[in-house]
Amino acid sequence: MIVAYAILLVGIGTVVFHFVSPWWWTPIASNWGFIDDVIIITFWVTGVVFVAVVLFMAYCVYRFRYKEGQRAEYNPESKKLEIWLSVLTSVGVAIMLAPGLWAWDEFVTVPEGTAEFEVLGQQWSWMYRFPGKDGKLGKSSTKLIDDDNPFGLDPKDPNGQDDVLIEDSELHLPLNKPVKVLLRSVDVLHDFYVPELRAKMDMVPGAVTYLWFEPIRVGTFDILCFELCGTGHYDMRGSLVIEEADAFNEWFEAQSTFAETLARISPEGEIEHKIAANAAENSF
Amino acid sequence: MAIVDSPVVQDIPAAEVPDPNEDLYHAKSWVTKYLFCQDAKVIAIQYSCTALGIGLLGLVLSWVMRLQLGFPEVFSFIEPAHYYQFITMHGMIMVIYLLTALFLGGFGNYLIPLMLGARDMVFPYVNMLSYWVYLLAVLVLIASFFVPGGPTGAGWTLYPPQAILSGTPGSDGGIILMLVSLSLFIVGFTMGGLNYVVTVLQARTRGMTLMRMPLTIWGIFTATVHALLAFPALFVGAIMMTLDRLLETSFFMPVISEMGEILSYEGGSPLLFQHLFWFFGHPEVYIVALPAFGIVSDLLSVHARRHVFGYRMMVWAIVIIGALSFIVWAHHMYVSGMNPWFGFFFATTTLIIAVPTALKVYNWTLTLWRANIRLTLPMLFGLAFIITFVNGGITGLFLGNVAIDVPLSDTLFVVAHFHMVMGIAPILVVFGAIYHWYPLMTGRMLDEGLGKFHFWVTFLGSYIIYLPMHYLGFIGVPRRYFEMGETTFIPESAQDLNAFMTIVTLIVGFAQLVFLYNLITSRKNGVEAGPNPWKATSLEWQTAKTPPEHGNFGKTLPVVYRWAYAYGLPNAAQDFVPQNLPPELVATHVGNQVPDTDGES
Amino acid sequence: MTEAHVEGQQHPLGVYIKVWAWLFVLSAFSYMVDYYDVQGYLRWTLILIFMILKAGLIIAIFMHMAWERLALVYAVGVPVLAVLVFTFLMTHEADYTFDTRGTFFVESAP
Amino acid sequence: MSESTPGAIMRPDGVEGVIADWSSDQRAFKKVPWGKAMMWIFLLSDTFIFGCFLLSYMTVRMSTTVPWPPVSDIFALSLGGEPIPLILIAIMTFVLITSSGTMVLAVNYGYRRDRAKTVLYLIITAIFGATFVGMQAFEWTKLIMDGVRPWGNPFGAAQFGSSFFMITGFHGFHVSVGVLFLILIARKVWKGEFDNETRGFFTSQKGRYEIVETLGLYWHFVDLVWVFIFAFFYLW
Ligand code: HEA
Ligand code: HEA
Ligand code: CUA
Ligand SMILES: [Cu+2]
Repeated sequence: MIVAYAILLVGIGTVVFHFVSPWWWTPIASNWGFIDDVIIITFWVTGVVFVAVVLFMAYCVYRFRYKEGQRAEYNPESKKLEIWLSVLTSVGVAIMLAPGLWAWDEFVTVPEGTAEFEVLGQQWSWMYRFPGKDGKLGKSSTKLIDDDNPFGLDPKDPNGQDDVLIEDSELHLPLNKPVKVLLRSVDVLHDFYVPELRAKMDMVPGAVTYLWFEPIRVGTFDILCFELCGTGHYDMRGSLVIEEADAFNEWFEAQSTFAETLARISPEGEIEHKIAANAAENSF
Repeated sequence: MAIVDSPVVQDIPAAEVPDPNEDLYHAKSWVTKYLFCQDAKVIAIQYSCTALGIGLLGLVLSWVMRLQLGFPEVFSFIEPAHYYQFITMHGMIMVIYLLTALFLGGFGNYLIPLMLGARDMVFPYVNMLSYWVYLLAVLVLIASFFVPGGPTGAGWTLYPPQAILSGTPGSDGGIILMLVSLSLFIVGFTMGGLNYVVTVLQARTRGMTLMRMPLTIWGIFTATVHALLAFPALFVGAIMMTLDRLLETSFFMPVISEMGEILSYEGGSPLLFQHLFWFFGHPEVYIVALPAFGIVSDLLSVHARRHVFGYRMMVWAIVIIGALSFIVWAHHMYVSGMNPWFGFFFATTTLIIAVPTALKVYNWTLTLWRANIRLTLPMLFGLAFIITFVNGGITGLFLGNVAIDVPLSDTLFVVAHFHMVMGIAPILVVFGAIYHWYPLMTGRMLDEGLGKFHFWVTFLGSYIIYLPMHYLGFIGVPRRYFEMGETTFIPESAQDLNAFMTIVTLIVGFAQLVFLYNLITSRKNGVEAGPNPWKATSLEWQTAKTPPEHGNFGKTLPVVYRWAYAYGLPNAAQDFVPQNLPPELVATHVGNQVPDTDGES
Repeated sequence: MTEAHVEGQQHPLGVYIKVWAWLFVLSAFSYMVDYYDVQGYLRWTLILIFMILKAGLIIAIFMHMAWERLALVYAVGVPVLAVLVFTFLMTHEADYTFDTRGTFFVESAP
Repeated sequence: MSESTPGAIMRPDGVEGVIADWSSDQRAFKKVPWGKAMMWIFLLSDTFIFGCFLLSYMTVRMSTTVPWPPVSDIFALSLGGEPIPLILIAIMTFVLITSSGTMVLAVNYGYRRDRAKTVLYLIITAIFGATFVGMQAFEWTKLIMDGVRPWGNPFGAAQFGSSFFMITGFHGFHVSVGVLFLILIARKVWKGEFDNETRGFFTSQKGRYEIVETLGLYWHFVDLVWVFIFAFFYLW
């Protein structure tokens, strides 16, 4: 008896907790609301099954509890029932899977003409790089990294000269402009995640990964590293400021380019300052 | 229904092989009888005690971790590096050295020969070696706590490059000992695993067809096959990582600039390790789950006094889950930066696995339908398993559905998922199984009162630890964070919840000590169990003596006439019919055991 | 060759000698592929064909698989598919890595 | 090839036979002794190990942007002035195949209870095996002298050396273990331990001629793995 009530209580308690708990999504700030919707769908499908299973168990424990001399029913299997259950479960799976795959397709397919920028992770800080007027990021190599060239950019790549380098953990992005984030790491695995954006991806040394999103809300958000990357993992933070285009441009103009940093290092050195004649429309 | 219907017994075919092990090897001295013993039952107990012992260490580590999470900055002796070493060791110990060893080395060794009507494993000597190599692996693991730099803090997933670079704690000696210990574990396990598999396939008694085996054996058997095929990937990964660490080869290591210094590596692929690890890792979680599936089916059936519902479906589900779990591994890597195309493939296979699993859940509950349920301790643990497993399995569906995993991956939601489905559900089965088979192993019952206390505290306690943890995951609280520090998105109340979880953890932990006390004292003081106290049908309860002696059965091996679930047969004299009760006696026989297996008679 | 099933696996020596000879020949062929410097798809196809033939002969005759009951053959053969799936997927993974490297990185020493 | 043993039922063949065997009692692999069943399952597990080694090698080779060294030139050997590509490897391949051939003869004579010939062929197999390992050692030495190291080499991608040493090393280890067991078993056969079923010193299980076949399986497997290594590492 007590056991049946306890099971009932656990089932009901779980549902009640779900609805009254103060802990839920951090309000979203990107275009990935659809992911949240898929979660809600999943909650309904699985929640119904969970409640059904628990209630059924509670009933069985109450109704068929031990009585001396009583015999259980002998009825080893029922094909019909099992087929029905398989079909229903498969339908449940399909209802969850279809929107999930659709959302994934959106997630990995970056729309044409999306502006790119790069996030560079290293133990245990963040840096960012924007393409200059030409809209193109220069090539890089971890081997080229040194104090004067923390991004490891190729000085010979003309695309890289006007790249805007931000050696600071604060990142600014303009509102309502889709961006593709290229993720690069120089040492170990890291992961770029802003909970409000819902999009995350690991950064893998020796490769470049990506994600994309469109900021839809102004604000300042935490950037966290979400892949265990050593002792300082928990302390690898940054901040993301999403602001109106004007404010963003003001911030952006104040940053220096690769060529400028090179020039600062060797003022007398010849630096070819190539700016693409027609700036691509996908630049910042 | 033909296969399972027992009143109409098909002919028991004549013996193809006469009792192949009747000339058993008999130990000559104390050392070979109790220490270097080749009897599977003794090896089983050695395995179990070692596994529970090291599990206790894993448990203590979890308390320390929880103290840090619940009350950051209070325990100043816990430094970030320590914290990472603790979670790594906690995860690794629990998954591999406790659960894998306990289910396969412990329960497998004890139950396979007994439940199949064999006298021992097929290669007792290799079986014995298996335990000693396992012990060595455990010792090496423990040794890593004492080397300079301490044990590795790379997370139980041991991802390179970080695992072997200096930014991670324990990258000097710790990681190497970890890899060595894992390799030893694999070697030792392989020796045992070959025994379990061959015993199941080739050493069953007469009448024991595969489709009459108790589900316990099916679970352990499939898990062992899994392990034999999945551990190689980890083994290879471990070797390559050892080479990367010691010889500076570049299997997993691309060009790396660590703290401003360019290392000598070039061109390797960190993702390769992740694939190898999860090609092992996902089957591994089922290695932990399948024996639990099997055992819980038997616990539910025996104590509900009813047959398992849909036995054949249960068997096929185990086999299908087993097969599928070799092609779902990359669901742990949705956000690892792998080829994006893989997401579609792995999400689909992952969710398909839910269908056979769901059928198992349905069949467990349907076993309770119109049963005659005795709320004994094993039954309680069985019921609790179903609830926690469904809860944890369902959250697996969130994670498996690739797009949803994007925000949830590496949050506490994942931690909650796998504790519910692995850290609680199978652990509950372990407890249920111990309460169930302790009388067979020792001849005495465990104390019921202490057991009830243990059950309620453990079940309700761990449920309320992990249920709310999912919601912290939704907020976006990351896993493997030493402390959260200042954030803009985590409310104050989250920290209160963390403190609450820590306190409950300590209470649950206390209950485990009560269990340990029960385990030790009942050996002397427990109520005498007598033969077959639970009135079960399977062969392990039909031995001449309780606990069974070397050679398990009397002069002749039992002959099996039916499946292991003949409970509540309408025309039988009592509500259970042992597997080896000759058909002509079904209507008349009363008693816990079948008469003529009583050894010397 | 089924008549000789009296005690374990006994087969006339002739089969073994023939297979042995074939293994020599096939090995020689695959060596020739390299010796005559065949390149491109033809090379890979030839290597694979000779490899599969050799492996097949060893498994079937030397390891007696051809005479075993199918129960054993399947039990050993089917799980190997998992490795093949793994390998297949890893070709795509490696290609993908290679592509990102080519796109974003320069190959240059400091 | 339905076969009948006294007292056993007729067993169907083909796929039906699979079902019949798997649903029978006592044993799923009919007439397969425990040792042989164990060896097959072990080899399956070992296949996964070598499979993982080879696919790891494939992955690193395909993902590095550094060109792969010219394998066939590196393994060339000058015989009489002219460098002949891969010649040593070719010889090693032939040695291993030959040993496989002698092994199969040993198994055969074992079943015929021909003690002397069994021992003879076991020993010959062991000698070929040892020769193979010796040539492997020579190969390693040569490569090391050419400057190939696990962590790098002058010819191209570093993964060439690491994969080479790791894979051939692991294979060579298998061969060496095999040679040891060949000698051990040859000794047992010679002493007649399989004829009078002497119990093993450690295992205390009876000696039987099946053990020769079990060992044979292992040895052929080692040869089999070499077929793949030859194709994928040396020729590809
Ligand atoms: C015993 C161990 C165990 C088991 C059984 C499972 C079962 C499952 N797991 Fe879990 N998992 C782990 C242990 C386990 N897992 C561990 C240890 C990790 C983390 C490792 C780490 O990173 O450290 C992990 C992580 C993990 C991830 C990666 C998360 C991430 O890191 O981002 C994913 C993603 O797909 C996943 C999915 C699943 C799924 C779909 C199942 C399914 O098999 C579940 C199937 C069960 C059910 C579905 C419930 C029963 C069904 C019903 C009652 C019917 C209702 C269903 C429908 C209507 C369809 N798991
Ligand atoms: C089976 C596996 C298992 C088990 C049982 C547990 C049990 C527990 N685990 Fe753990 N845990 C893991 C597997 C497991 N864990 C893994 C794989 C990780 C990931 C590591 C990583 O990130 O690398 C992890 C990580 C992990 C974290 C996350 C750390 C982080 O990411 O920052 C936390 C935090 O709360 C935690 C807490 C606990 C607690 C409180 C318990 C328990 O206290 C829960 C309640 C206890 C019980 C139900 C009793 C258990 C009984 C025994 C262990 C037998 C003991 C023996 C005797 C009594 C003789 N665990
Ligand atoms: Cu960077 Cu964690
Ligand atoms: Cu998984």
